[in-house]
Amino acid sequence: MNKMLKALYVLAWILFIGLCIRTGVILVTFLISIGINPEASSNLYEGLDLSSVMDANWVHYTLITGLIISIWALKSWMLFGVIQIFQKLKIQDPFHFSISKKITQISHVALLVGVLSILSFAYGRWLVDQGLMLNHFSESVRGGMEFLFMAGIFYVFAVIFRRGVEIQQEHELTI
Amino acid sequence: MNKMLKALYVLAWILFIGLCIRTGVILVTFLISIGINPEASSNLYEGLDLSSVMDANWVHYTLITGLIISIWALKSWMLFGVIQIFQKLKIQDPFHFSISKKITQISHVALLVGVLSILSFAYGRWLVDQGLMLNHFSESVRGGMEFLFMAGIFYVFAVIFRRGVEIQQEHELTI
Amino acid sequence: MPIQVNLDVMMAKRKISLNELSEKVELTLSNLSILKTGKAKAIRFSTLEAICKALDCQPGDILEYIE
Amino acid sequence: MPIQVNLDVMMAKRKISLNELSEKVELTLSNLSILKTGKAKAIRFSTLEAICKALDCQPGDILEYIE
Repeated sequence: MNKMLKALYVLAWILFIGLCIRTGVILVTFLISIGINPEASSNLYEGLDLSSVMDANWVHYTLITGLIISIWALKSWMLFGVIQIFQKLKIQDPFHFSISKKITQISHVALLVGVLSILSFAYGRWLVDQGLMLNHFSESVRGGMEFLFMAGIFYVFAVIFRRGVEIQQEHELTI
Repeated sequence: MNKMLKALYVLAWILFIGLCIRTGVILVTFLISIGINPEASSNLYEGLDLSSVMDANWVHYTLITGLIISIWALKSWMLFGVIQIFQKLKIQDPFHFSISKKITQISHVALLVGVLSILSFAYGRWLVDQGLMLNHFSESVRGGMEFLFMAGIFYVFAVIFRRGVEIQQEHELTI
Repeated sequence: MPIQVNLDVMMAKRKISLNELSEKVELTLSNLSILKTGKAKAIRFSTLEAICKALDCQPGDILEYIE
Repeated sequence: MPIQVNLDVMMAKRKISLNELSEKVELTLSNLSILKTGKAKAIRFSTLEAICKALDCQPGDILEYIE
């Protein structure tokens, strides 16, 4: 059982580092595209091509790229929260107030990721309707509904966990 | 707090019914496409067009449609598990063995959804590489990584919850 | 059970019924009977206090260690 | 605290140190001191039994109700 938790902890680190790299790369190519070489907008990250948006309107370009970067950064933060929980968690004595706060925080971040993803998806669709080409865009902001659902799950978990903290405190004072 | 839980419970029902309808519709159009009218394969569900696969090879067609249907059915089942947990959950007294079992079960279903989604996505990509046209396919099986992540979260939750059940049992026998 | 709960003895001495005690001590009947039948694993000091007050006795009158 | 834990009195009578008792009763020192200082909320029957056995006394010698 503890091995499984360790495997998940390592997996969380891998996903976190992966997401940080993704976020860093797209941030750098975005900065290059607006500062040095506009060509960079045709391949921001693994084929993500927003050059058509950039040519049309830099406000839309900055906004939609900013949304993608924010979503990825928030996802990284969410995973970092999960990592912190793993670090604090003791299976024999799991219910602590600090963890309960972290879970609530993750639930809020997941909510934000979900809402931003759905908004960005709709925004991208609207840009396509305006006749612009967005290549590999929808993959960048997918999973919005899943994150909303996750936010709900984490919220319920936080509520249950808070009750666990109360019960465990009494348990610790039962000698 | 209780209001929030009720809102989430209603949301889970809505999502569940929505998923059931989706699964039912695609199942029916699939059956029509293989039994009555092959034309149905060009619009299985909201623009999902697998007619090119059907024309090329019915084994691939059945396999890939079967995968989509299985994934959606499993997602519905997962949501039904969440609904059942909501029904059993009492906030003052949340830790019960039956709920702990349900959470473990949901974690297994989420794992299956994640693995099947990733497989189907890769399978669809391979079919495209063979020169076939798959319209609106990737949306049907997206979110694989998110479901794997969710499976891990549910697993950790199940482990913590099981400890909660132990502590609560002692708590109930402390008079 | 080397620790015996002699709640019934004290209740008989004080002529108090289970219902009366349950009200005075603010415990449910089911919890009181868990205590009386020795199924409880632990006792809260607040419960012990309420029982001692209601039955006008000492903890030693209710709890007994039998070797 | 209307329920007083007289663990120190009994320990003094039996000439047993906290370390010795902790070993005999299989409780950590920190848990024993929670009990001694009256910070505990409840006591397990198993703990009560182990203490009574170790100190050769009755629950009434350790727990006292003060009005």
